[in-house]
Amino acid sequence: MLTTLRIQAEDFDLAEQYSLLRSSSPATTEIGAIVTFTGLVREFEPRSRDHNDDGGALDGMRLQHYPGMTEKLLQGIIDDAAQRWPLLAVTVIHRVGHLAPCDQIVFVGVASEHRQPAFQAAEFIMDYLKTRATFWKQITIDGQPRWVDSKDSDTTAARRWDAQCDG
Amino acid sequence: MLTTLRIQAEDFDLAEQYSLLRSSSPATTEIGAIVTFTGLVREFEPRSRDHNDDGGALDGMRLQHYPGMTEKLLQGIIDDAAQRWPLLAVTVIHRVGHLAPCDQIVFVGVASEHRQPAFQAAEFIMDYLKTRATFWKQITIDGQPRWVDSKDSDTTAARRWDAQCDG
Amino acid sequence: MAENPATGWWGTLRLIRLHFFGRLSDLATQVPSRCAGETPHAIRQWLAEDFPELAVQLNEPQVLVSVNHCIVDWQTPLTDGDEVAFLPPVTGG
Amino acid sequence: MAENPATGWWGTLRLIRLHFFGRLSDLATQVPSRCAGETPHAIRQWLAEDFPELAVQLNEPQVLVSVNHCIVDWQTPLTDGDEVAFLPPVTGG
Repeated sequence: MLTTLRIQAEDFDLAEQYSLLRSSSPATTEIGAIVTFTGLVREFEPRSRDHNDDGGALDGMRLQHYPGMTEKLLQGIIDDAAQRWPLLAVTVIHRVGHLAPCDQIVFVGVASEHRQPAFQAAEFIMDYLKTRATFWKQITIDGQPRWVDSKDSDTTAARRWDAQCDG
Repeated sequence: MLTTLRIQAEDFDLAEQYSLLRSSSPATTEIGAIVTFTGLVREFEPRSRDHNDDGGALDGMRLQHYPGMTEKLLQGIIDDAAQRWPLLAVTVIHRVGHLAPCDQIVFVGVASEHRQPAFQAAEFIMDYLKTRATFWKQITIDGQPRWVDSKDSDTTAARRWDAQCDG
Repeated sequence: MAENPATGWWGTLRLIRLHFFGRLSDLATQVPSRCAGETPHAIRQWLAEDFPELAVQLNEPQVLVSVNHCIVDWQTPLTDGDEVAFLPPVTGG
Repeated sequence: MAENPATGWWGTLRLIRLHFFGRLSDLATQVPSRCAGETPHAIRQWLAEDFPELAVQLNEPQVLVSVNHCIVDWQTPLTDGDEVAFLPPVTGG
């Protein structure tokens, strides 16, 4: 399986990533399905749990991560996905540093023979990335920076896959 | 919601479709997630249920459809998805006519505020497209054309969503 | 070939356009593109007279029939100008 | 500020590198990047003396601790050269 894993300040190009997934697998003619996920910076963030602000329009965002640990965790998530589903290629790219509304944040791409493993692995990787990978978002609204709260819905999303293991 | 629905002999360009999803929604700055699915022609097809061939390397494929009915069915599938999840943009492109191994067959793209509706709607649309949309594949192996059998796994995949309605 | 009821003088004329897809299309190349018939079932019975191989396929339970792009019951009454299509299991995507 | 145990003459020297992330990083700008400590828990207690606001956050049950990039128990024994990081709930993706 071809694995591409990058943490970078620069933007990424979906077409380039798709082309890599489509062409560089050891068995390109076996690929029947490619699923891509792209996460983008939304302009409006909901109200914080801990703060009394009303949410509002984002000036921008800063993404911090833990170099060394993040790569290790993401590689572990990709390896887990490859254990669960027959995958031909996986790409994960996560940006760090300063981002503006509408910017691309994260890319997950999965190539497989069939659509179900591709969909499920892409969703699995995103669910685990959201709950386990060492990234932290700080958003700025009206000039005020604040750290984003983690979401219960993300924890619930990741737990779906745990339940599948038990069953 | 922006809907793009095309049945065409020509190939499609993922970057162009992604760009359309990303930019042409009435609320572009609300898009937080874009999921794309691309189906490709695999070089090897499994053995047919009804024939005594061993499968083998594909010379090519011909996709037939029922003009008029296909568009109506696909629009119905997109409308169903939009009823179930809060979507900002949906694109479905399906090719017809002659295709070669590694060619792109089908594209589904979904833009939403959050990743879960985007993933689920894209998978839902593909599951229903596979089981309900009036397309028929004829593959040619060693110069012998044969019509592809429908897959039980596709019917099962589509039924998952019915079960969710009942529950 | 049995007399095409569309061309007969008897009864109400219901001129129906016929379409066949997938593996059915290979077996239906000689079928006239129009015929008469009170229901899709009646058309299928009429086809059995001259196209027995096609009729075997049409009787498969997975084959669906549509009238004017809607999947219907085989006993649905037809009216003049209806478009009837015989649809084996779909295999797109 | 309490005497940094890393610089004391007593006991075994365990020089630990410290990292703070997310909202913890804003409260830890004055914390020395190295200290000594037998466990992450001991380091947290030592930090409470001079950085009470940080300590409140470190005691939140959602805050995890890693040693050399592995999530560990707060009572894990540390050895010289270990890298300890205090991790609030992650919010990437």
